[in-house]
Amino acid sequence: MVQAPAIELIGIDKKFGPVHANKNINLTVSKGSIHGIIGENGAGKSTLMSILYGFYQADQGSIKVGGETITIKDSQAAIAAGIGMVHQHFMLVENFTVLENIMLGAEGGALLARGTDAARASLKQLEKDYGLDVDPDAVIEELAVGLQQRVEILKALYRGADILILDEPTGVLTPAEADHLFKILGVLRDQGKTVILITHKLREIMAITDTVSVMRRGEIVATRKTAETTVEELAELMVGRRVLLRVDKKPAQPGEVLLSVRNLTVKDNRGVTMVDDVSFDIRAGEIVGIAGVAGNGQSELLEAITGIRKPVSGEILLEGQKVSGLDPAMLRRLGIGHIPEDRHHMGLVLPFEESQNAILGYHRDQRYGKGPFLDPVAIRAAAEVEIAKYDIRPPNARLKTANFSGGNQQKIVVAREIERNPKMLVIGQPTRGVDIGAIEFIHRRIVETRDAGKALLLVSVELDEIRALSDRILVMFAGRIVGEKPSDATEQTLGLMMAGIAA
Amino acid sequence: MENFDMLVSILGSTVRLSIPLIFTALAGLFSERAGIFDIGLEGKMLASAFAAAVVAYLTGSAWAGLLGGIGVSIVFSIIHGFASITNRGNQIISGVALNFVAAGLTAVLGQAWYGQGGRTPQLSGDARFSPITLPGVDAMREVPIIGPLYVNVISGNNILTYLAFLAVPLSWWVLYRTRFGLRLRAVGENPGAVDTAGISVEWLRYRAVIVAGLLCGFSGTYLGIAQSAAFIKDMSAGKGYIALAALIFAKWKPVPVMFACLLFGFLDALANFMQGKAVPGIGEVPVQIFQALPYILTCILLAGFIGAAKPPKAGGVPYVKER
Amino acid sequence: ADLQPALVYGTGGKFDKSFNEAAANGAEKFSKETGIKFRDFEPTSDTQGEQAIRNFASRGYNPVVAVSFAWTSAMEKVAGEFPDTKFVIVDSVVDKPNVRSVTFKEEEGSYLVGLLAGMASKSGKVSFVGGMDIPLIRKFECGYEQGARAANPKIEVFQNMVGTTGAAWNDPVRAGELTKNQIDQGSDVIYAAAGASGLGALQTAADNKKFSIGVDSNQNHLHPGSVLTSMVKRVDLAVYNAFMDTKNGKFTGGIQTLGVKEEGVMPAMDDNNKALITAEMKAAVDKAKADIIAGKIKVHDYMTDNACPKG
Amino acid sequence: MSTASIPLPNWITYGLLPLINLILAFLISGLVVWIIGENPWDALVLLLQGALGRGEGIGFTLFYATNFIFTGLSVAVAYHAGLFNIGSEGQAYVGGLGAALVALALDHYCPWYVTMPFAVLGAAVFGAAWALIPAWLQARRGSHVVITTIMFNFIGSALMVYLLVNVLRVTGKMAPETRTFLEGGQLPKLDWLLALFGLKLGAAPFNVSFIIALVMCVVVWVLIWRTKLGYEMRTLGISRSAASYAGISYTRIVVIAMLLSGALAGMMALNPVMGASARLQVEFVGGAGFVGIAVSLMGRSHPLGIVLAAILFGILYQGGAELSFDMPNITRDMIVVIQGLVILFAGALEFMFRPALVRLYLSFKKS
Ligand SMILES: Nc1ncnc2c1ncn2[C@@H]1O[C@H](COP(=O)(O)OP(=O)(O)OP(=O)(O)O)[C@@H](O)[C@H]1O
Ligand SMILES: Nc1ncnc2c1ncn2[C@@H]1O[C@H](COP(=O)(O)OP(=O)(O)OP(=O)(O)O)[C@@H](O)[C@H]1O
Ligand SMILES: [Mg+2]
Ligand SMILES: [Mg+2]
Repeated sequence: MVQAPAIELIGIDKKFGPVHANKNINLTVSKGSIHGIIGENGAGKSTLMSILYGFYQADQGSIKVGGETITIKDSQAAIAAGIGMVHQHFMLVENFTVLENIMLGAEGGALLARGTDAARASLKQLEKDYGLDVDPDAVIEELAVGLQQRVEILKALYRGADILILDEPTGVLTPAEADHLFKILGVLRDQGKTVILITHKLREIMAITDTVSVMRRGEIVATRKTAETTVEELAELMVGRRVLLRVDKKPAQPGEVLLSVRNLTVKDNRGVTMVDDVSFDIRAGEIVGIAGVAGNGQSELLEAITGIRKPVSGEILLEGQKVSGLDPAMLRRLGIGHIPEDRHHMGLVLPFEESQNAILGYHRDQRYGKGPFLDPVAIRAAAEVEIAKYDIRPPNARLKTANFSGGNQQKIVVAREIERNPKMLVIGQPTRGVDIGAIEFIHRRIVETRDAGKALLLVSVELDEIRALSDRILVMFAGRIVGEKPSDATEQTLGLMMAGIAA
Repeated sequence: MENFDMLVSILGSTVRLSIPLIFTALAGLFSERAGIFDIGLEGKMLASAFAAAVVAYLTGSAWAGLLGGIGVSIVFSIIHGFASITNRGNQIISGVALNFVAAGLTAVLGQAWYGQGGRTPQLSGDARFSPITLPGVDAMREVPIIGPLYVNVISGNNILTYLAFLAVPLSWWVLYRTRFGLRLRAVGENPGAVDTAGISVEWLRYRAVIVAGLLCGFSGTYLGIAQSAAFIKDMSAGKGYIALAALIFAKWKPVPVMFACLLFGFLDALANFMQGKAVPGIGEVPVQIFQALPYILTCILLAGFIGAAKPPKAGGVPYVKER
Repeated sequence: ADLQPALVYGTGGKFDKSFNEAAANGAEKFSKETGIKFRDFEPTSDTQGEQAIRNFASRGYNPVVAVSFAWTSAMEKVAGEFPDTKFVIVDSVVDKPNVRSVTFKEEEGSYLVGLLAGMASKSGKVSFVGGMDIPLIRKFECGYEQGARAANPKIEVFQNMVGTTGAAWNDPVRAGELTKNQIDQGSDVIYAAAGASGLGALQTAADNKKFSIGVDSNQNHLHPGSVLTSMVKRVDLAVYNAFMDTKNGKFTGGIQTLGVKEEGVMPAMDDNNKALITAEMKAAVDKAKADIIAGKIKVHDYMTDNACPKG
Repeated sequence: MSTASIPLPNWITYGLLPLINLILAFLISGLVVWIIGENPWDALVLLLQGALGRGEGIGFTLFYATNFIFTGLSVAVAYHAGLFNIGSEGQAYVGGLGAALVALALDHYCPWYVTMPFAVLGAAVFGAAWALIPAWLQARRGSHVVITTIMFNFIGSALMVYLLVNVLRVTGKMAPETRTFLEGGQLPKLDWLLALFGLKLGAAPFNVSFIIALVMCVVVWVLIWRTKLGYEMRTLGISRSAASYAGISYTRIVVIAMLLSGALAGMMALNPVMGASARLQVEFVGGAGFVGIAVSLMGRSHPLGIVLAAILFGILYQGGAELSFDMPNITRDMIVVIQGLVILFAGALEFMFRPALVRLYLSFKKS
């Protein structure tokens, strides 16, 4: 007899208001396999899995688990059906201990006392079975991200999950940690569990999965046996056309040192040192990339250079002049542009109309209105020029910014910052959540800016992007610059440095 | 000895004035630890004081009054929940709105039913919670130091007073030793974690605000039919806000909440006591200063000069899954 | 034309068992005797008074009686707008030809209840709880103090005010707490002149088995055995007279001051407090009354100099 | 399907939705009226007649509306910067002191039109001053402005009573209030304005402050939508992180927004103090600061909406007074109930009907 598949999704459809996140999706995952799902940002992977986990409700479609149709009206139902999920954004209570987090929702009785001992015991057991050790009494916010993820996996296993969904688990891990995770997943599969692994990293898919499904714009466009496909084919399926994984650019012509960072130390809001005694220079006409796993101080470094966060010590010099401690408005006037890492939280005010966002940060400029006043006509005219030049669609300066797609929103930010002709441009995650067409466009603009003799600092968690754009690569680990490599350094070399293993 | 008697008197007054604060602040504690800010404590207290007084008057039973007070207070809680949990409205606006509704409705109904300027009829006997004399009072009277404290501060309060002090450890126990408490604390920090653990965020938060309603019911009842013998228009007189301040001051923890409330109660008692008396070295201080003192002090406390207060992380933010 | 009298209360509500209720009683009495109906209105906030007075005047009500000093400025304005309407204000003075201002010598009545308090006190300490801290209430207090001292020169008199805003008339909790403080300090007779807040004072006194003294209306029945007496202020008489005088065409403007002599203020004696007032006390009161009328005793009016002589 | 991000046309968002919420608030108020044994329909008719039936009623309606325009603007300006100022009540109260001091100082020497600009300034400065500490606490110490402004309402009330009772009161007079201002300290009535429409103002204290209020509406509109400062306020109000990215100082904007908010609240005092009673009295604000919250929410924080909402509440206040006169069972506290319900439905429950409306709208568009 043929074994029933672990999961069968039939005709799943989901809309978030105007966004059609999942379109009539059919997917089968066989028991005891590792099934990969890849797709670009915003393709609908998380949405689909959250539906399976009962976090969202599908508008249409049905779900079979182990051959039986069940309705998953909430996560409780999913857990009961043996499904566990590790979310892209961890679902942990930060000021709780590991034990409390694991017990939450599976307390084993109205009073905590009894359940606690049982939980402790089975945690020990899981630790032994899968090599997932973590101190049960540690408080989550004091744990490293890798350990937090371990807690998430333990949470799922503690609830008796047979089917484990991991949503982009490696985004926050170093390559070495990722390899360790994959080993654990292998053990889980060998014990008969089913794993669904979401990622958009092709390397990972090839390394660990048995089968792989590709999502694009809310649809599953293909499902392949991993052994029978190639990286190139998957990439093409993902973006819908042949991809050029490199950027055309001439060698850099570095000029004078424009920006110097000297012994910079920066703390985050909790008072933890995130940037630790960092020094480097950037010359006019070059792109310096900073590689590193997310959360190793890159964000704080960018914020310090652009004046959003006050450094604790050290200094930043622009053309030899001390600029550390100045506020972002002042720095903009001195010629430091900034494409922020998160357009939704920093780069844009979503409820504003497009033209209003096109002046954000430069709104005090006299060309947008005399004295204390703003001149809407002038603002709109200026915005329309950028819209045309950057092919921002729809070409409507009065449209609410929230109603532009991710790629076009990012173009609004890029246009604003590049068109002010800064001496120095600080760029964080320039293409996160942006479709491939826009990626190419933005990359080209960045290279053009370099060729116009500007100094650029680029931070990205996408190693490919760093390697494609940078002229020099600095690797950041635990708040320190652990080394510098030329742009042709291999992924492996950089990966080891990002893990803090080699310099 | 004169001074000691004064102290005993002030302490007795402190206890009486702290009780509504303790109940109310604990109510706020449950609500806010679950992530629902509740600026409507004031209104709930007022509404339940009215309901308690009306029911006690109609039935002649203080216990029935308590039930009435709790019932109405819970209704207000549920409306607040409906606005801020189900409809994801602004919690502060909802609280402010309910304060107005309570202030207006109690006055309108009170005047329409009893025609005493929004007051309810005077209660007596079993319709009120009267002071209880604890055993051994007579024996204790002669004991120095402890005696007067026992007789005048510990004994001679009504049952709700003792319940308030019981509610403090009970709240602690519920919050830190039960499943409900674990989930409640979790939902105020990260509702997503609760949701993905298969627990309904909405229902959990509803239960939290209902507990808040329950406790406010006690405080309102205390005001209406224990501390006084009738409901009077606007009788909560800002106590809900003071309780809120105490809650912040106590960093959302049950036992410190009690001490914060006792502190504010003490200030109030001291203000009453110092009225018209000369402060050594300063002379007679205008009553207004004493009256404003709790509020001034709250601002100073809030200014964080005594250590910053960190509210529950998800507090005030509606849980929105789908945009 | 038919007589259409109107009455605007103070903000404590019609059935406040005190000041407003006294006014209502006066109007009821008139109504019962003459069969003429009257309209009344209970403002619940200070801003409402003026509109109510004007509304009555503009609808042809006459006379329009407003009790409470809170309507002074309102009365000044409206009386100017309706020179043909007769107005009466109680507890305040408005200098207009068509306005009769009725004030009471509260200090005299308070002197008498102070005398009783001084005699009833065993501890040698008596106290006073006032509502809003205004000169009028200080006037009560001052007379009370003087009376208590007349009974016992060594007596200690404490006083507290509930507050300084209109809310002070409506805060029995604080009044009760102040009373408790005073009791703790040894007071065994508490005189409350605090509107509805006073109910809290009387309640606390009763709960603690001390004497209290009510105000404005006869409040002796509230806690028989505990309420020693009440400083009755004949607001009812003022209202009744205003209606009656208008009916009989005998209305006069100007200031009327009702004291002990006019029987405008007096300590209430009835069955409820019969047991509490000894013959000796009764005699002392009667004598003091006579002396006041005769001018032999001068009770100081706080409002003349905003000061209360000590001792 | 979630509907929150599906856009609706403006006439629904700014017209129909608030209207539905308003109607609901009134329906429930009607229920309360019915519970206390009166006929809600009769009550409504009396209310409208009282507010709009005669010139004098209209005058009173506009007089109250003037208060609410100021306080509504006050709440709105803070709201645009992301601040919920519950302290307009106290700021208006203290603002009254500023206006009164100017009037007391100048009324002997100047005609009203000379006194007025100084009084406007005085009221604004005092109101702003009362918002300063909460603003500073919010900006620098992170203490929530909602709590601190509530505290400052209480403190302000204690302060004003102290001053009125002990400093400003006329000796020998009972009420804690200043002397009556002479003509030079009074704002003239706008009887000519109503006369243009053939109405008689009567005793209604509808005065020049109304015009100041309308001017302030224009000023606020320009400020919020046509100045760099307004841009910064709106940016901060929506996204604190975007503001810090743009180099907009949180402290500066919070303090400025609160000062402006306090100043507008303070100006409200001109209307009752110099326009109506010609003296500073205790508790003259009478809840207008709190009504401002409802007005601002109803009016969607836009000056035009605020004027309309203020007139609505003016009708409620004036009509309510007349109503309570004719139906003594319905006291003026009924207005507080309605006010609370309006805040509840227009504020906290503003989107209760949105999903249904979206569905209706979508199906309507399809067919
Ligand atoms: N809660 C939500 N409310 C509204 N829209 C949402 C929500 N979650 C996701 N979306 C939208 O649905 C689409 C699919 O999002 P989803 O998170 O499933 O993509 P993804 O493939 O997981 O992308 P990523 O690689 O960035 O994680 C996107 O356009 C996104 O903006
Ligand atoms: N938060 C939002 N609110 C309103 N509309 C939105 C929102 N997010 C997305 N949309 C709408 O949904 C459409 C799809 O959004 P999405 O971000 O998935 O675009 P996309 O197809 O990935 O486009 P692009 O290729 O430019 O990234 C957008 O064009 C936009 O009009
Ligand atoms: Mg995802
Ligand atoms: Mg996209």
